[in-house]
Amino acid sequence: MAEPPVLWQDLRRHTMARVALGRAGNGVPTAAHLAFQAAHAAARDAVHAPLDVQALQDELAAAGFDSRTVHSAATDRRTYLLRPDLGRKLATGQAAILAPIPGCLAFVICDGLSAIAVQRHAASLLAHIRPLLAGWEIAPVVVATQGRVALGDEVGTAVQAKAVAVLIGERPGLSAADSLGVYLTWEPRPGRTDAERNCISNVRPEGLPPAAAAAKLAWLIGQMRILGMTGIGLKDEQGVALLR
Amino acid sequence: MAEPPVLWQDLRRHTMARVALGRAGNGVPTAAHLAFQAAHAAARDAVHAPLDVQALQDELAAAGFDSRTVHSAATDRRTYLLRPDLGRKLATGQAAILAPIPGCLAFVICDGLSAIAVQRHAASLLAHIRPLLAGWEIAPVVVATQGRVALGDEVGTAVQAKAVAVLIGERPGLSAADSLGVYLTWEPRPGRTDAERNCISNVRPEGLPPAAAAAKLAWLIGQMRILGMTGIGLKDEQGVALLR
Amino acid sequence: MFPDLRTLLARASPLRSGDQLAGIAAGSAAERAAAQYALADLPLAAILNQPPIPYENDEVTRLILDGHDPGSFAPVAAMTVGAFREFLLAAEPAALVALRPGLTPEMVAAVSKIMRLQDLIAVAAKCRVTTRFRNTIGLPGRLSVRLQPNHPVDDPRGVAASTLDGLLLGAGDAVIGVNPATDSVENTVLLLEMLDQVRSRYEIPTQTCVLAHVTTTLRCIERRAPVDLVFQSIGGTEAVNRSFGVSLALLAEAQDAAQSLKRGTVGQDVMYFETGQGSALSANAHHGVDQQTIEARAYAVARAFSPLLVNSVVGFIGPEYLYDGKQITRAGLEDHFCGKLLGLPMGVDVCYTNHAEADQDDMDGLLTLLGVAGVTYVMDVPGADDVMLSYQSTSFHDALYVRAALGLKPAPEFCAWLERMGIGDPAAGGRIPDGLSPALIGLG
Amino acid sequence: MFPDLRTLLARASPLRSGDQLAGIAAGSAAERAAAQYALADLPLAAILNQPPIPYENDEVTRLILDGHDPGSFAPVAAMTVGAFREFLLAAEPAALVALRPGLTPEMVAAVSKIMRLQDLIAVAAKCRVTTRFRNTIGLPGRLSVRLQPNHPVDDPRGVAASTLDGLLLGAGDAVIGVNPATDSVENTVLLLEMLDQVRSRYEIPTQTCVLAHVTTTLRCIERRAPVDLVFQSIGGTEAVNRSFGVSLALLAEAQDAAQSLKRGTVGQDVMYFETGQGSALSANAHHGVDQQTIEARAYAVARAFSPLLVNSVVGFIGPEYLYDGKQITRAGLEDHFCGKLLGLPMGVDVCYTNHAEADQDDMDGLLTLLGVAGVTYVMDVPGADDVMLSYQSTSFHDALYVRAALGLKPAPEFCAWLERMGIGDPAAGGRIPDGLSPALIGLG
Ligand code: B12
Ligand code: B12
Repeated sequence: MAEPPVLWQDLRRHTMARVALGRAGNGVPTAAHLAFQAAHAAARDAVHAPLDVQALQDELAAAGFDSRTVHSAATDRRTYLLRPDLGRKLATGQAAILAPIPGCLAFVICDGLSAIAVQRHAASLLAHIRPLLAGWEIAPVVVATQGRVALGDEVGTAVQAKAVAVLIGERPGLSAADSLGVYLTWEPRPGRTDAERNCISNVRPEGLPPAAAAAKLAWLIGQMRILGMTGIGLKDEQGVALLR
Repeated sequence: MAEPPVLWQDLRRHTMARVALGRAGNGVPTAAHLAFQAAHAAARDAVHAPLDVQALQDELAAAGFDSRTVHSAATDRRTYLLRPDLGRKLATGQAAILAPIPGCLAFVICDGLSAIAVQRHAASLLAHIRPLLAGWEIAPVVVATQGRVALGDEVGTAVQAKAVAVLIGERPGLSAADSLGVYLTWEPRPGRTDAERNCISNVRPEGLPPAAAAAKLAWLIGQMRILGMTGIGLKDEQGVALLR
Repeated sequence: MFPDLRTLLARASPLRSGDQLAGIAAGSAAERAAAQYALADLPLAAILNQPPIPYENDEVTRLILDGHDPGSFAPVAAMTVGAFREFLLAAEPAALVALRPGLTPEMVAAVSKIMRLQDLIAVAAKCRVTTRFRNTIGLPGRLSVRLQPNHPVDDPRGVAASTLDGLLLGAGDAVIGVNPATDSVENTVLLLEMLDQVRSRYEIPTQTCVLAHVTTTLRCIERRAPVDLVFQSIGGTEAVNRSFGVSLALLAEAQDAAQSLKRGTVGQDVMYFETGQGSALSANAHHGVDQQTIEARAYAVARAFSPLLVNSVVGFIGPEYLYDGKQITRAGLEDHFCGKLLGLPMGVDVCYTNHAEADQDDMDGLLTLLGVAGVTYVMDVPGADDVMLSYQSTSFHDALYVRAALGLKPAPEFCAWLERMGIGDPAAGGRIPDGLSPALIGLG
Repeated sequence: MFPDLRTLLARASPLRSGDQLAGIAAGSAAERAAAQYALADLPLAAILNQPPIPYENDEVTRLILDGHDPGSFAPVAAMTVGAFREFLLAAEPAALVALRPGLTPEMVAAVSKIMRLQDLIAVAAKCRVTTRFRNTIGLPGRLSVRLQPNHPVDDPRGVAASTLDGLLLGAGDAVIGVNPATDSVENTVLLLEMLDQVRSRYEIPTQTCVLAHVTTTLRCIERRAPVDLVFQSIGGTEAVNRSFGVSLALLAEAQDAAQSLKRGTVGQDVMYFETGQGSALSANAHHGVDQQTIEARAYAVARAFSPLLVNSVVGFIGPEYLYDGKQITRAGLEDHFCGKLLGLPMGVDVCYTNHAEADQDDMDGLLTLLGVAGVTYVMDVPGADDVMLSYQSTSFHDALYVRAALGLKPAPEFCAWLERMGIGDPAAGGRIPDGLSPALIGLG
């Protein structure tokens, strides 16, 4: 164990949070203020960065996943931001693209609020989880643009999946614009509430790395099959130590 | 003279201002608050009401004025509000419509910020001033849409006027949305500053009625011709009593 | 013109994106003005008699109506909403306290809709609500702060570092409360133990909390983890609470469990709730009622459990409910007003996300206005940047600013502790006072 | 990246429509952030040496540079803009007073661009500026008010009625000042006489003013009209002042003329100036400089004439310069900060027009924030509706609100007068106190 910090700024060793900024009167020093402003500008841009669907599909193919693309009923980014109801629905005709595979496990990748997150970590997470899913038939991965979490319910219904895992870009923050969220839903169908899902959050190298997230998701999927449910009835009791 | 007021609310006899509202704690009573909100909604609508050009031209014709229509370089209302520079310029090609009448007196009617004001009072003001302008050759009245005060400088240049009077809708207020302003400029040409103009403001029945405004404008026009200038060098010294 | 109370309330609401999304907002400023006129003329009694969500269908409505006290209501029973606004502006603070059990959230929401920001501020400033666990929160002249030391993987050292940073800047008297990245029981227990260790090693007169789901916290209590407060997100309808996985019965169970631990020293207010306009609509659980009225109903849920802390997360949920700084500001002051008038120890998470049209200037404005309105507490994250939840809330520095600008202090017990530890002197040259040695809390 | 100081200042400015109209605003938030970094690294001395409008071409630049005091500048001479911000946040009030003659408006504008609202508030609150004519304006714990009793045709009875309404609600200690609808000498004299009659009949320790053009006021002085204060709109360049029909020489002449009347009792500060972001651009007199920097330069004009009162008319000019409530709020706090730091008795006309995207909530917010920032005075029109200028400013009630919310009082002499007259008791049942009998001022 290193020397304990005696200087305030040593706290920075332990977290990426903006600790030990110093003070100018009661305010933050100029450098910290400017860095914050610049990060805000970058995060706002990240919200609007589009998903390169083809690149993602190529990566999925390289990892051995077949994929399909769909889009939600939200036609553009502004609509997406103001109309979550549309982001939860497939655009007309899109459900027909998806062939039913009764009882399968479906993965849906949604740009969500950060296409960057999805671009960077979605394929990696799937590549890591693949070996851990013995006994499941896996539907072709659905890549959805302008999607919300609940879009997985419509997709899951269309492919007649037993469960759906939605990989979605979380809102970009000042310190990380590439955080991925994973939402797992047993017997997906429109009308499921969030109390009936489980969530794995902050998936990214400086958070929960994709490999560890894959392990956790696999654990949840296993428990889900045993309990026959997801949501508040399914508690994550995988050892914490594994992740640290 | 009536009894002097002893009750606060009697002050209302003397002004249309929102006096004697009463108090709820330190705030305004609910009725006054709601009336204010409703007036605000109405005033905002008034800003966007369009000018009925044909109706105005008909009225001008009935008062014996020939008229021409032009529009400024601001293409729509939103552009007009954000681009005063465009509201001061004629749209391309518009200057050519106006035939020069060297040494004339030109009247320009602009919708400005209140088409309602112009619609209600502009023709009336002109009808009243007509008999008072002996000795002036009067150019056909120019009806301009999406115009600012300084548009008169371009129009005046085009018709080679000795002076231009711009009748323009003033910003709608909560208590009056039909207030007309008149701006008089000697030897108009682009680049004139506001210090080189005279202004008559609040022309409306509850303000300075069009007939009185016409008298004042005629007085200013007379003085202007004597002094050979408008602006801060030309002080309005017409008797006040006349107006009360 | 307005078929029912629900519609009238929606049309009279100041503009916000969530009501537009729900398709219930007024179509124009003129329509809104007309609705406000109609609403102002409505008797409070009519609101009591016409719950916007029927009694039979919703346990929140039943809670509201069954708990209504006609005696306390009597002084305003004959008033219209418009007269009620005038009454509130003119009333003495004591009269407002007496009124609380007689008010329903719908009455309070209704009157807020015809109030300007200054009305919301002036009336809220007259409402003080005091609560207690290990210190006293909500006294006049005080502004408390939740220290929010989140970390993307709940690393205990990272959380401890942010906690210490906050303590060194005077934060943490409302609660030291972590949002867990991982909602597992084991992880939650680990964080609870770490926070309790920090608190006890430094002998801080405050409380700690891990904001896991209530069912997770219940399991932690079973495992004898050091649970000071039970946290839960709640909403204003039975259906939205169901989508959150909670019910009134579950909350009551959790309150009992936490109180049975008897960990409070100066009081036993053990519940901590968060709310926020839009969550019911998001869960399609709004019954066509506008989001601000639903939000006020969430306060009726909260007050049934005498919470230590309640805050709206106002700008957190997203631009689909509150579009920009203006809507966030208005909603923040509405929420604070409604909560206070109903008798809650109301705080506000003065915040925004990067997909909303807002920035630090908007937050500085709202924070200052809430300070003038007497807000009970605000959040504090290091440098205003929550590295786990990915949004911007107020920072330790922001709290220093607003306390200095308005002459406000932390809770008295916490103030004394800050003095004792020698905290707050920026001239100390960046050395950490001995009493707060990081080694004590395992930071090596 | 930024070719010159002018460009750098413009790109670093927080977004506003006027700079977009001028084509000089940053094209994106990222560009703005880059400019703010560059600006923060710029030495203050570089700003002094690079006036954005050349010395040769502009008498305002000459006034600024000729009046600059290197001795007062010394403590900050070696600082960058970024370090200057930190210095301001940490400084004691006295240090800020000593600095005034060493600061140029461009330095002050530059630092404001890298400050958040809370910085603008916190620093301004440390700057007190006291001025005197018939009472003392700007003391700590005080907030003064200009009573603005405008009337669409300058009817003396109408003006008197609004004046009395305001006095009954405690307004008028900064000045009782009428904007004349008609800018004629005769009309101005008539109004001056009426206002002086009201003031002397009621023995009010305040000053009166008719806000006619300075050349008109000079003629009134020649005619021996009772002129307390000389009003004039001013701007930050020689050219915009020319478009207003004024020059530094003309203002000096007017100051001399008014001081020669010796009408002040406790002081001889006789000038009253209004300014506002956008006027220079509107007159095409901005030299490619951003509107906020030009505005700060107007304060350099003002401080040369030791004014009794200076206020920005912030939201008055229109949405082409300040688009919405957010831009108006930011600009209002910038203007107040810059004026105060340069040593002016800075007030703000907290206002908006009906073609801007703003409403009463925005004004409540700005008014409250300015109150916290220690604004010297605000405007007051009956019911917030100026029936002559057609815009909404703060009302008598608004001033009551903000004084109560923040514990602020009118100027001491005026406070004593209010007491003496028995004003301020809403329980008086709407009867006008005898001492203020309307008959005394010709209201029959
Ligand atoms: C916004 C948000 C909320 C909002 C939801 C807003 C809304 N629209 O209704 C509110 C404030 C209501 C909320 C509540 C809760 N949340 Co939440 N929330 C978030 C946040 C910040 C962003 C979500 C997002 O952007 N999703 C992506 C967008 C593109 O898709 P979306 O379809 O719009 O998002 C939906 C889901 O995110 C869902 N949702 C939100 N929270 C949670 C939590 C769980 C467990 C589930 C299954 C779903 C869910 O709500 C949205 C609408 O349906 C995340 C953190 C993050 N950085 O992602 C935490 C997060 C997902 N929430 C979390 C938690 C714990 C909760 C609560 C359980 C807290 C509590 N004790 O009550 C509650 C209840 C959730 C529920 N069952 O509904 C945790 C989950 C931890 C975990 N690994 O399980 C996260 C990761 C944050 C944290 N660490 O504290 N939340
Ligand atoms: C906005 C405004 C201003 C703004 C100008 C904003 C800008 N864009 O630059 C500011 C605050 C700078 C201003 C200053 C002054 N104003 Co002014 N202003 C107005 C106001 C409220 C609205 C104007 C408007 O909407 N016009 C219509 C729009 C559609 O056209 P526009 O082309 O955009 O408007 C131009 C003119 O209005 C011009 N302008 C503005 N004020 C004045 C004053 C005079 C005398 C002239 C000739 C032109 C002028 O500025 C605009 C841009 O060029 C009017 C009152 C009203 N309700 O109309 C008073 C008003 C016109 N102003 C008035 C006065 C007295 C002045 C000052 C002389 C005050 C002083 N003592 O310094 C100064 C100097 C004016 C000058 N010579 O430039 C008086 C005129 C009285 C009279 N009958 O002569 C009015 C009627 C208000 C009043 N009663 O006090 N003003």
